[in-house]
Amino acid sequence: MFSIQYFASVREQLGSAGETLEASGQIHTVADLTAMLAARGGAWTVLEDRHAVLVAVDQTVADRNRALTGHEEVAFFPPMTGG
Amino acid sequence: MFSIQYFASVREQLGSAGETLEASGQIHTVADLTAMLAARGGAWTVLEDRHAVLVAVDQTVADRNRALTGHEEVAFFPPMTGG
Amino acid sequence: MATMIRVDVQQADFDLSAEYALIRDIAVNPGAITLFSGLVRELPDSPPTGQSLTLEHYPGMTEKALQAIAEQAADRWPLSVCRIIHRVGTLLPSEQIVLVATASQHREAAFDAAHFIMDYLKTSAPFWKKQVTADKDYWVESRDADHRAAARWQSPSDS
Amino acid sequence: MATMIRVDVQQADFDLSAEYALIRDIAVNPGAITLFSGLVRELPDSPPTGQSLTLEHYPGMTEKALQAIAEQAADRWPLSVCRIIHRVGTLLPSEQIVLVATASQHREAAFDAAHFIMDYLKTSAPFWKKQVTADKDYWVESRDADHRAAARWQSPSDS
Repeated sequence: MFSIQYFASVREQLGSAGETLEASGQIHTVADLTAMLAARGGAWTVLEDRHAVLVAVDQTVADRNRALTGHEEVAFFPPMTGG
Repeated sequence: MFSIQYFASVREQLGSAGETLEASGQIHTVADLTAMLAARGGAWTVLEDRHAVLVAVDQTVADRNRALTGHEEVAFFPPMTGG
Repeated sequence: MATMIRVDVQQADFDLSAEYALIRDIAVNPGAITLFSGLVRELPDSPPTGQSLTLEHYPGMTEKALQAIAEQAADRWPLSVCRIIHRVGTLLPSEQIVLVATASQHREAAFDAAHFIMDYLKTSAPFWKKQVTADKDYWVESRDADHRAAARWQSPSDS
Repeated sequence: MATMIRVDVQQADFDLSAEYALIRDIAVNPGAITLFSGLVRELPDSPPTGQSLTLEHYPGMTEKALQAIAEQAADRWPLSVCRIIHRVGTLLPSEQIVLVATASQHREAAFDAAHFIMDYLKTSAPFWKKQVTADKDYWVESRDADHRAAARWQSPSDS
């Protein structure tokens, strides 16, 4: 099971703060997971834009080629603007 | 008339916080004034050491070749160590 | 040298004076304390009434990210204290957003560490700012200048 | 942009909190406030009792030198406030010696201006420190590192 979270403008665009997703044999990396979500079409395609959307795996920023085992917390969000 | 002041270690070495000196036809620059004071010998010779002793004319740090008219406030002190 | 690190993410305002007093109390023989306070700016092109800034964050990750930034600073500079407080929620113009405080025996370390932390915070801690004005709301965009400022701290050997 | 500059040379201690509150009050829409506080260090190789630091200065020139340093900072960075307080007289370990505070819309300016002022203060304001310990007194020597720190702010075109 993946615990997925969306923040800030990504959360607003998707109209969702998060969801849980069954792990599947097809999902081996962040890129696989993102492709599966983007396949929903519409606003979801933004997740594949690597400049507009960053990914954290288990609360650490991760590359799209980061391997997933199916038990991670994965978050999608725009570039940070704190401070 | 020159108003002369000595600060910190220079003041202690000379045993003087300052003095007034009659202007004279021989004193045209800071270097001339310094030479006249250093001619007193003993501790006074330190004033000619440009690394150990800085000079301010009218409260602004000045070069040894700075021209003097005879009405200035001239101060001698070691490199600053504030802050 | 062991650095006392403390980071907080909170809605409540913070008291810079109390933090400074605490640092003077606990820092080991500090010669230099640098404090940086970031405040909500008022947008000049928009009526002041109705302006606010909402800070969203990623609970859980935020504390870890701030701790990691503080630890990087403590690895790099000889600090006796490193303190970060970042507020979240809705803030009005001139309210305090962020406090970074560093104590060291040396002013260079205290200045550079605080500056480094602020630059990294901007680009690596999961905070997002939404600007609200009388007539519109929008997410503040990430600035190239902030990324350049953070990149400047990477020495050639780090990259 | 007009910078509110204020410099003070005084024996009395200063209140960093009050200075911060005042800057928040008077600064024009500041986004960033940097405060630097320099404290008397305790010498580790000497018994703590009997230690003190005496700051001598050149009355009259000191205020002018601090004002000139603040003006240089204000020319170079967009500051709304620039504040310097430097104490003189005899101070005990952990007492406050110097406060530099800058306010700007931008953190870069607030950090750099405060750092610049501290570096210049060390080498261009007429203060001299005498260290007193249980067994001896001596004048603190000017450090090459301080001169290098100040020189670093000179761009090639300045020199």
